Amino acid sequence: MTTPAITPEIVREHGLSEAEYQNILEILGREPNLVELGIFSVMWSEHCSYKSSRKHLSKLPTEAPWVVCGPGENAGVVDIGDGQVAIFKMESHNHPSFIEPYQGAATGVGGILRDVFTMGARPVALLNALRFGDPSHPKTRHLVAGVVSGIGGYGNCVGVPTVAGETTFHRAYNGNILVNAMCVGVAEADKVFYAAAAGVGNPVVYAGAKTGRDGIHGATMASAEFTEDSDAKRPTVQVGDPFTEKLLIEACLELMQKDCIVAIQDMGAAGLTSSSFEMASRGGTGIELELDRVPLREEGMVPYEVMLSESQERMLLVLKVGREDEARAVMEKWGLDFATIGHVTDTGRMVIRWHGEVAADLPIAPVSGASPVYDRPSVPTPPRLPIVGAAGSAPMDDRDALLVLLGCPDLASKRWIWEQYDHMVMGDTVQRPGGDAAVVRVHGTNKGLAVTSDCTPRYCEACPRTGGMQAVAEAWRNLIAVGAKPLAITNCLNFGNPERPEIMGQLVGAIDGMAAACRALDFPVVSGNVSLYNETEGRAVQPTPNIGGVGLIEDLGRMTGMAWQRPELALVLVGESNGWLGGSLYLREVMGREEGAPPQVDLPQERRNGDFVREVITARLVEACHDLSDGGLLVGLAEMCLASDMGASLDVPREATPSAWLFGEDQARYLLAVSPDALGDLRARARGRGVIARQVGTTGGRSLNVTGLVPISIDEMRARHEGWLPALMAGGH
Amino acid sequence: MKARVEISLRPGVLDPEAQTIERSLASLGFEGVEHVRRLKVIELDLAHQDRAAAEKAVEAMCERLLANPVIETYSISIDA
Amino acid sequence: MKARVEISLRPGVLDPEAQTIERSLASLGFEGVEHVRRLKVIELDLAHQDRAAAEKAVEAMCERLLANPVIETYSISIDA
Amino acid sequence: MRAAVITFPGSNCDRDLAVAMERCFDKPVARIWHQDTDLPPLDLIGIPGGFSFGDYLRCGAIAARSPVMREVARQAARGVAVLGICNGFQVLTEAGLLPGALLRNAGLGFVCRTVAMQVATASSPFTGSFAADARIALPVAHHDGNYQIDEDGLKRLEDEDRVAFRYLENPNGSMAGIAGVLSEQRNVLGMMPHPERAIEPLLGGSDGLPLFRSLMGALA
Ligand SMILES: Nc1ncnc2c1ncn2[C@@H]1O[C@H](COP(=O)(O)OP(=O)(O)O)[C@@H](O)[C@H]1O
Ligand SMILES: [Mg+2]
Repeated sequence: MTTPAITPEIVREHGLSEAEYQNILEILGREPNLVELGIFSVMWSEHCSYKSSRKHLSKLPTEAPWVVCGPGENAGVVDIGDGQVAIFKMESHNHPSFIEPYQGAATGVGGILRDVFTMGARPVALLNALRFGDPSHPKTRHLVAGVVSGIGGYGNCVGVPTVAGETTFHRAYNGNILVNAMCVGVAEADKVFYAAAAGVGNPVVYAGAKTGRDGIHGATMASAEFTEDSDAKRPTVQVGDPFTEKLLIEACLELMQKDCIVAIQDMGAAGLTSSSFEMASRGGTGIELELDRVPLREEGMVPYEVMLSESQERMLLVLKVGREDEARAVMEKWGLDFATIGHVTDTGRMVIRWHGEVAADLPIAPVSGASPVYDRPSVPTPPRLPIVGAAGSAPMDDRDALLVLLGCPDLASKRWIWEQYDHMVMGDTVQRPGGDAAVVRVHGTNKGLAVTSDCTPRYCEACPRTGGMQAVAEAWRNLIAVGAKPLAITNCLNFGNPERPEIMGQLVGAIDGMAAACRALDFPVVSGNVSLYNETEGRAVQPTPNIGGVGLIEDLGRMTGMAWQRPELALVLVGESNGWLGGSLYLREVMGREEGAPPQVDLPQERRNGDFVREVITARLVEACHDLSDGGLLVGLAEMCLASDMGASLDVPREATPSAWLFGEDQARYLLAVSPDALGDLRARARGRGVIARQVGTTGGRSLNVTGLVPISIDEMRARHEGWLPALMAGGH
Repeated sequence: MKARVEISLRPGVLDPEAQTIERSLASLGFEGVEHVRRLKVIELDLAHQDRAAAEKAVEAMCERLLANPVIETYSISIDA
Repeated sequence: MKARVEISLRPGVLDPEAQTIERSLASLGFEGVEHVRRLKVIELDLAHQDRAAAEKAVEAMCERLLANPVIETYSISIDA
Repeated sequence: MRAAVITFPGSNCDRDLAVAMERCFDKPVARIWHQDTDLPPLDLIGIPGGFSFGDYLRCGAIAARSPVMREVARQAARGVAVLGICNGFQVLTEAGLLPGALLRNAGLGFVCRTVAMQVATASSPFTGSFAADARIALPVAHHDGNYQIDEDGLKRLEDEDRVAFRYLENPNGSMAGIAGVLSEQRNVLGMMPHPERAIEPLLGGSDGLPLFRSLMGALA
């Protein structure tokens, strides 16, 4: 093979540092050719190698008795009883979505689906965590429209319901939006598939769509900081085909019923390169590839392109010897390409041939295992002052403040988004978007999986450690609020350039906080993804460790939602209210101040209150439940009124500072609607567990009546809450 | 003045719709059909009197709305 | 041989996409734009040697699949 | 009741429909692949929602030309009941088994929500168990549900009492609020809303149940 000589310039274009290139020379004992250099560059990119984060990620707890498989495989696996497991993961598609919002978001959904069904699970739920720039930024509306229709376009077509997510806005994301997608699937515990290539001589086969020149260097792009000339990178955008993905899901699940698969892995970022290297590395084997046998879509493709293509909807499998015909028949029934492109060896090397000639010959371990690990310097984020109780004089009364908050970008209803997602397909959506966690029934059973995605970036920016803790705690709380037992989390850590010590400090702090919360709440991390270099022209996004939580409801008859059905129920506030306004939405949206330390997360209290709430929900003492987070108690109560289409009264305690009590964002709190008959039992249980639970109001009427405020009608609140996003998208802001 | 914009995918960009049409034609028994491509055409009437101005306006429309430059190219023809 | 099929909506069938394009162009400040129409174009290569036979084949494709006669009309051109 | 559900490549409500039918009919439902041409004796054929062939070219167009649809047309002519839901409705119009066409929603976007509608006729095997003019709520989930038909066609539908469901809040711009139409023989129904998603309170409603009960009464 003749390839151009490797110049320092070519090395740089591949995103490899001088030191990394020296390392490659040492590993090989010779110069790499261009194909080999391309392979190193994607395998050692931040996206594939986690070189800046790996050291810190190891601090996250990953075990619990119900965890079947933690991080390291395509997705995490947890036991949900009755011989079934839930398999889930979250992943970023930030940069592609900024460049081409529709396709970027769509292929993000496609990729995360493949991570889940590649392990033998039928995908049953999709979630998406979206962070956009300032609503008034000229690009925002276009990005929101494109991302939402891309997510819908893909998820709706494959027929997996998109049931939950998060959508917030902040100018820190003006030049770098975040699009994180999560998928949850269900499998039989004894039919989980892993991705370790084993069995010398076993065929390596390719299935799915053909390979084109899509997205070459997508992985390195995802690891590079943006500049104004990023538009030049446009041709690397991949286009998704959800129709082929749907066929691939059905074909793979059908094939998995037969006993012919040894290992299976989707071709995600860095395509055939990362899938083949990772499979061989996990199995401690080698692979020989006849690369010219890969089904190609375009003419004149060269080995470099075939190895680095990020064409979508493709899978790599290791089959048992002699089972290719059986597998081919299934793939062809579904109209998919199928080709045997190599076999497993025991050499520990990846040997790639192109029409008989060796195009690359690399040792597996150093390429995939021994990629560099950096202990990058970090400085902790300087602490901010707490703001509790009074925060100075407000420009409006609490009634208007509530209306402002209900219609502010972060709290306004996201109905405009989720109504573009088919959230009911598969016929098991028991709680639709709009509540604390969505619930999908496990098909054919009376169990449910509760799913949620959470993070409060403004807390993380103010104090990464507290913010990391809070994100985990909020996910936990949202699962508890529907009556689920929280099982485990996946996560996607979105940060700026890790080569800047203050960004590294954010990452380290957030991971520390997450680890502490996961431990205290028995809520381990089973999968995740890191997305760094989320910055434009030196301005980083807010640190955003999105948490995807999954919980189990064993009996759907013991589930709660946000809506109560009748008047005269007692509203019980669980948890301590100190009026913490630091970092609150009240402070930002009403007072115009982005300051203060975020609310403290008291993990033992969090645990105690959550366990109590789950106990009383399971004991059927609760008719509605909502956790309190953004906007505090009054916003939480207003949201419940809107969900119930019924009013309520709220009594502000004499000793409280009203604004702080109404809008403070103290953590570990829930608001419950409880029948008067059940109140005694509930109070007794609270006392027994040392939990503060006090009645603060009553349900009923057509308005929200708060001590000292003019009643606020449901209609007025609804108009504010539902009106903002449609108006924005219609161009009205 | 009448304008016509033809929008096609950039070379190399996956067109699953065209692929599916091609396969479907084959399964309906049409033989020898290859390289199915799809284009979008948008026609519109313009109040402009001046051909050059019209062309410029339509070009601006393409850049801002009608075409997605990331994956598409376009060509404009003006018919006075 | 290369064939090109242009498919347009029958007059009277309203096209929500074209209407939206027209409105969006107006709201982007493009003035005097009227009667926005959308057409679909499908191009394909044929193994046929004979022009007439090719035309007949493409016509059959349109009748059987490419166009929906309830709402669409089509025109064919063949380029040898 | 001998019922079957067809699966096209890209169908994604085929399981949902089969599950709903099995639940309501208390009988196993046969599953048919789009290339099958040899159908067992049937009383009811379900054409499910989803994105057959990715909705490429036109929604339902490619599926309408698949081998199984010739057989469906033959059976429909013989009086077998055919129920097309969402993409199934699109397939039936593309196959010429129902008049009109389904265009892109007026708002262009995909719409997934529960909408109020009215049962416009109770005289069909699909709607007999509804109270006449009953107001019901069913989920819709589509981006091409905008029913259009020429003037004469619309007049015929109305004159012959073949509008089965009508939106009370029109989510897609359909002519005359049409959500579902019957064939001339009244044994083929195409509808955009999803009755199979509304068969138990746990899923948010059971207004779809009478449709399956009607079929049970009329066909079993
Ligand atoms: N992009 C989205 N996709 C689907 N659902 C969303 C999206 N954004 C927000 N939601 C839904 O809106 C509701 C409110 O979201 P959020 O305020 O983040 O809830 P919480 O504070 O309980 O975490 C939730 O039910 C959430 O699932
Ligand atoms: Mg919540």
